[in-house]
Amino acid sequence: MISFEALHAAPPALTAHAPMLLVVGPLIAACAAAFAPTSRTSWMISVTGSIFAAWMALALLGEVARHGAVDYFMGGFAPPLGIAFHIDAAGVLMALLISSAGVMASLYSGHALPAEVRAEKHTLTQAGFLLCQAGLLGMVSTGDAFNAFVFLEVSSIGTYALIAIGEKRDRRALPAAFNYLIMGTIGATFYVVGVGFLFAATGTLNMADMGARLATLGDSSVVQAGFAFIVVGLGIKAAMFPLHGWLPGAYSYAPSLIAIFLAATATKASIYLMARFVFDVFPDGAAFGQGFIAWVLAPLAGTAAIVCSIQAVFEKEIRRMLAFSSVAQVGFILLGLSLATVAGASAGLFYLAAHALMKMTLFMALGGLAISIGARRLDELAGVARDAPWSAAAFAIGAASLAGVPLTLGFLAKWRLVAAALEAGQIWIVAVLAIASLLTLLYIGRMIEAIFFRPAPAGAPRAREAPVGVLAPLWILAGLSLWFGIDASLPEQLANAAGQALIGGAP
Amino acid sequence: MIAEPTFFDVNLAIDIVLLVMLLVVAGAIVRTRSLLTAIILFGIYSLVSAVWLVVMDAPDVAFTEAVVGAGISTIVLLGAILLTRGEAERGDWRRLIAPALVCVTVGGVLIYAATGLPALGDASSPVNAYVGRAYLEAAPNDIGVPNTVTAVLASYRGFDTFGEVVVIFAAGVGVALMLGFGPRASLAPPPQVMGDHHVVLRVAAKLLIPLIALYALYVQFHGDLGAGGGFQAGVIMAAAVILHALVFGLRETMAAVTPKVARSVASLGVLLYAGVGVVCMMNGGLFLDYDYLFPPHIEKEIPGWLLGGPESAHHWGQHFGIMLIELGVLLTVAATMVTIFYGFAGRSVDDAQREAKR
Amino acid sequence: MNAGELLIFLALAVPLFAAVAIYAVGRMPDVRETLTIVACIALGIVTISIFMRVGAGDPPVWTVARPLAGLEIAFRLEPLGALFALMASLLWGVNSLFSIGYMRGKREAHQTRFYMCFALAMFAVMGIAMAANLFTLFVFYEVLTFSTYPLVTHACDARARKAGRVYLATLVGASLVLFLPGIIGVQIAAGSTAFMPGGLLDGKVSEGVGNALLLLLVFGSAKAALMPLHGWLPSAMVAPAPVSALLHAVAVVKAGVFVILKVSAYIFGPDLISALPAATWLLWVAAGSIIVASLVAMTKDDLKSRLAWSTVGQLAYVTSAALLPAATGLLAGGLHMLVHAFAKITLFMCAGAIYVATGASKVSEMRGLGRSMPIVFSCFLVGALCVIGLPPFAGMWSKFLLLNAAFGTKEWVTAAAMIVSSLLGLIYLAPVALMALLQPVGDGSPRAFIRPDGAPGPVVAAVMVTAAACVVLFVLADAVVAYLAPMTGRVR
Amino acid sequence: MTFFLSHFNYFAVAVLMMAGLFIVFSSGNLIKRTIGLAIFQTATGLFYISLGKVTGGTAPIVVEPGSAEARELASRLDPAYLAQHGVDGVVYSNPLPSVLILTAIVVGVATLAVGLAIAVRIREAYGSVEADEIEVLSRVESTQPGPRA
Amino acid sequence: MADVLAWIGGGFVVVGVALSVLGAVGVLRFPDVYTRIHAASITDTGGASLVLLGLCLISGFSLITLKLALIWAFVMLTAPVAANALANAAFGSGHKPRIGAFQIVRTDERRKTPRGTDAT
Repeated sequence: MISFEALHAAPPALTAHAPMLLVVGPLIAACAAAFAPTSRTSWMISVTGSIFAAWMALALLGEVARHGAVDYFMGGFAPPLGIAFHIDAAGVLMALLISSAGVMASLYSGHALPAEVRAEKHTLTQAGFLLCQAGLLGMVSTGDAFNAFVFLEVSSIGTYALIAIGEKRDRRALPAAFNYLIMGTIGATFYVVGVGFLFAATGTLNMADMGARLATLGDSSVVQAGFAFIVVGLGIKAAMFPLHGWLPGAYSYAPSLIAIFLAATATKASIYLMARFVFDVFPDGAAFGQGFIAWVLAPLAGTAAIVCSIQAVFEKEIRRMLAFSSVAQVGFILLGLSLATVAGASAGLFYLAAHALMKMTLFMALGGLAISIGARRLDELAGVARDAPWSAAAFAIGAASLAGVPLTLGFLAKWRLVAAALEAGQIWIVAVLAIASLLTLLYIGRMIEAIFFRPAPAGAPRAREAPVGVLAPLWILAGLSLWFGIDASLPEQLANAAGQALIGGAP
Repeated sequence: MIAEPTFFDVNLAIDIVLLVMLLVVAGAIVRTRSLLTAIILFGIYSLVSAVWLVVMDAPDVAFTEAVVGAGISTIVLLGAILLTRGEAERGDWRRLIAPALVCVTVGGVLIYAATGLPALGDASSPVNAYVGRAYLEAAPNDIGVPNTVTAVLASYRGFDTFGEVVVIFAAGVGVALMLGFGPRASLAPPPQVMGDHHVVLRVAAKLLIPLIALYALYVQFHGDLGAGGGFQAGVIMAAAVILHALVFGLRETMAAVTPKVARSVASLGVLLYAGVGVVCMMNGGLFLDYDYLFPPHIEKEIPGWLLGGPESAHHWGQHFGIMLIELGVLLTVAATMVTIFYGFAGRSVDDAQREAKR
Repeated sequence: MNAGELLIFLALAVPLFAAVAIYAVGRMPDVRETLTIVACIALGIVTISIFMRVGAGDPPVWTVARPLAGLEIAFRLEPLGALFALMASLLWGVNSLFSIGYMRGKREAHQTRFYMCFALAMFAVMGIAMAANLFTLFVFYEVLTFSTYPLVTHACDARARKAGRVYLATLVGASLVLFLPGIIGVQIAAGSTAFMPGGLLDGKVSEGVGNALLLLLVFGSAKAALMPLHGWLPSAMVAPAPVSALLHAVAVVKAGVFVILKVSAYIFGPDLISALPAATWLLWVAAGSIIVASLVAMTKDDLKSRLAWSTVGQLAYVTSAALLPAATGLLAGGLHMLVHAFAKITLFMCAGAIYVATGASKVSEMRGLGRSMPIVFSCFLVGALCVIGLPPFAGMWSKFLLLNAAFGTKEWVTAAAMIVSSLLGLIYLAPVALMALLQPVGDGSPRAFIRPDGAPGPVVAAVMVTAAACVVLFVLADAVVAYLAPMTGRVR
Repeated sequence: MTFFLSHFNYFAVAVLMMAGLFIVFSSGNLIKRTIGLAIFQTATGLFYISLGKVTGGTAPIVVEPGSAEARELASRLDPAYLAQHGVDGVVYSNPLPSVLILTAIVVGVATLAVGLAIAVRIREAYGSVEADEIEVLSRVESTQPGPRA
Repeated sequence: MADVLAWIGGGFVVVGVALSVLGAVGVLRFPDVYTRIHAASITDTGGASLVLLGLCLISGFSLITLKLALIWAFVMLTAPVAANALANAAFGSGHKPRIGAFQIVRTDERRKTPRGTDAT
């Protein structure tokens, strides 16, 4: 066991403000990046900003381990009057995840961006990237329902344009981005309406306060509607099964920098926010809540896991494959959460972290491979392993992890999910997981076979091995999935604490 | 519950009439197929809702709605259809079934919920009895700003506003990324042949632009006494620039306010806002806690007659803080709106063709 | 790190290091193959000393890591494992000898990948042999699957890729859908997955759960090719002969039955097994697949696939041995695993030798070839008789013990199936050699060598070694059984 | 009837939201979709503001207690109501919804701008802003390889 | 006295509103751009001025009067200019008046306002 209590990552003066700096740091960096004279400087700024955020997240990790949860009152006004940041173990997990993903992506972008985005747009791209990151960090760390909406929009509006600039490589990025904008905005607005109903019922916006007052209210039509709107709204942002239409396009055509970052974090933040509402804000044992989890959330998640895996199997374009698999994996995560037990929640969060890691590896490796030959379809990647062995190997590791091959993190994640489901006595979930994993194996198999065991077609463009600047973060990620596959005590500990915080205590 | 009859009738009547107008306009937008009509109707929609907001005792929101909905949104929309040239096609009715179903479901849930909501104007509903009332009671002592909305906006929930500014900034970044680069059209000044026709416009514009800017500043600084504030002021300021561009041509305007400058000012505004927060932090307060804006020894130096007498001494921090962040809002909003306008006005359809070929 | 841990570490590190080194020196074939041989010898030494220690009664133990709370990657040797490790490492040596001759003789492509994956496969096998709990075992079991996949698709043509797909789909599918839930079930039922003499689950589970777990685990280890999960084995025969020889006579399939033996001996334990009805059902399935496999084998003209089908049958022997409600069954199973390994690898290598020398792969083409390659075919005969179970070959003892156990526990179905299939074996294996040796060349001239000097030297040498082993084991059988005795969990 | 009148705002808001959503989903024209989106968001604003209205209240701009204006405002209401809900003798409407909706409006215009910008680029890349035409044109894309770096 | 003024002011307001309504009717009924512009600008100037004047009388003399005066000044400044610009644009893009039989005198053919200006 690692003891996080002893972790003092930052000087106390900073640690005291870490919850705020976590978010404001990247924001300031974003402005600076927009100022920046050259693309190089903007890149350095973005790396610095991300690293700063990660640093603050580490500092928070220690704080939370010591005090259970950290509250930070913006402007010195205690809730319900003021806006409070509330970060518990789960929040720290998410913050760490997002910020470290940001670090990796920004490191990677140094070499990948020039290939994908016009030079004069680099500074603004980095700025948008930092904004998106800050927004997500704000979402997971705020304790105020409406403030969460603001940050949701910060991240989204940053994202829309960033997806759209993928047009340089594939003009389908534009409609994809527009579609995402429409769906995302509807989702966000639904969320606001839902919050409005809860606001009407409780008169407060602070999530903890809301929870407390709702518990006394019992359920009324207003509360139920609020629940429905919030879940649907966040469900859209989280690509919950029937509402995932926007995701494949958005992930497939965005510049790889963005694809990497989104795939690792975007849906996760919304999932986490939704989980907080379902488990923390809404009164425990409220009939509609339980019914929803048992009869809507879990079945939909199961369907997602299977149907979208099948879509991935029959998909021709490799990035769309990965995108569909992302939707399926969201299903996995939600299945874990829908168990509504501590074990289930921690398994779900564990899987969430693991999935972020492996999807980043895959998209990053793919970025390295595909950019140099401009491949879109799977068969265009035939035999690239010969020309770019390192990227291909990293891809293989990520894929293995996704398929749940032992000695990788993915395997342990699946193990925990199945174990949690068996403990909760939900055999059908085990079955779903097994079948979905099998399908996962199918499309992973297709990719690996194409990349490693097919001869490159004659006259096909030769891939170039990715530069060190890309390989370094790529192999850090791949190495992590291997290392955690041997000894996962670190993520496990985080996930357990997070699950405890999510199910066990009030927000 | 119906509180107080005589009042109830009059205002409710106006309220309902305006809402019915809104419904009619919305219906017209649904039905119309010409985008231009739709946009004009949308402008009307915003204006009517602005009036409605005044009736609902939300002058700040009304102001914003008028400035944004009827102002900026309309300009942007017009710019957009100018560049896209589209009439919405008439869809086959079968393709309307699914959307209709979705909407009916949503509406059903909404109405179901609405039946559980407190009556309009219920003073003892949770919303009005709990936090909202607490603001009204606490604000005069905490903040010392007459306009409670500004107090809440800039101080209690100042962080929300910070986020709002960032959103605007993000929008600026987004539009710049989309339209800010690549082929630039020049919204040329009207040719000299027609000078005789346009002289009126020019003169009027020369007259108006300074007034508009002045008015923007008034709105800015009047913000904590009455309706108004950085956001409205920013949009008005931007309107001045836009008017200049429309009358004297984009090239001249861009020479005066270059896109790069606009973008920099936008981020400068955000930095100013964040900076205020950080200064408070440095002085030992929490982020955006304006009471710590000045260290005590400086606060001593501030002459008493500022901000109405020494008895309100502890409000200086709040006053200056709000002033500064509103300034930040002004800068960001104005600069971003200009950037957005540049983005749309800066392109033209022939570029579109050229790019389409590319 | 004490001596035991060091031994285990070496047993894993040698093949792993070999794999890396082989990849590194891939450009220079001679260095590469010398490396392989050196690694084989080194591994042989290590496994032998492990074997000794186990025999001497202080089995090496090493706990490597705890991925999750309650899960350990740990190793502990016990007789069966030690035996398996020894057998695998020795056969790896022999087989490498053979492959060098074969691959050079056939001028195959991708040789570096071939040797590397071979080494990796051995790494996995070592892990399986030494695993201290189901979790570790599963980990290496999967590693084995994935490291052998490139060997199956060695040819890289459409047919090979198809075979590879079937291979992966069946093995990984079974292990994900059946094996993994089974293991997790054990974990939840018993709180651990460690192998315990006398059975981990003994007295811990209700009959229903016991049945479920047994079915999951036995069918889950699809490498044992128990019908209906046997499809991958014949189709994987597209791989070159050395691959078939090692993987489908030694590493993969034996790993499968080894898992079943371990599960039966250490997870359920003889008592629980004899208490569970599922064991009986499985016995019937095994009996069925014994018969069916033999019948199918008779119809095959292609030598390698005939051997493959006979393998399916022989594996079912071991499976039923593991499930017989008698402790002696386990011993018989262990012995048969060993013996069949030597016999079957002989047969496969002979097939390879014939193919590389004459290009003949069909039984019908081999009539009279014995005249030109007597050694190879007599070795083939030895292997065949050993598999069939005639004295003076080791196969006799294992079958004797098996039948003994079957009769002793009144499992008439199993007993009958074994007898019948032995007779069938007499019909479909022996004649191959006999026709080649005794009959005159059929219509047409004797088939010319496609290589001037017949089968390459290393190939023949390898064949002779294993054939000899079949005879030697006839003598050592009792010693082996005595060595395995502790795994029954009782003093004998 | 009284119930209907006193809840009319909410019903109207519901209908407005439906109208907005309907435009978004039914129209194939991207520009019109953004308009629908804007209507939808504005309707949300109306909803919040309706929540914050207080009968007999005035805009939440604090008037000097005891000033002529304050007395004038107070004179309109009956004392009991005033005493119960007033702050320093004046009844104000709720400032909080106004604040929230100010933010929401800003977010709305931001979305609108970005959305339209993307729509313009779509027109430039595809030569159309009709969803189904874009759909058709996109199919071509998936069959051909992308540009190389 | 005050309520007398109030009554008069009310009267002004009513007249102004009526004027505006007439203007609206005109916009709907008149045949071509120019006449419609004419109707509309009547509404802007005449109607608005009357309403403002009425409001001044009602509210009595105070700061509000000044504000109303300012508003009136702005209306006077903007409305005619807007109408003029509109007419220019219409004329420039070649709309012919329907009423009155007179020719448009085209000084030259190159005269076209760029499409950027007339819509925004």
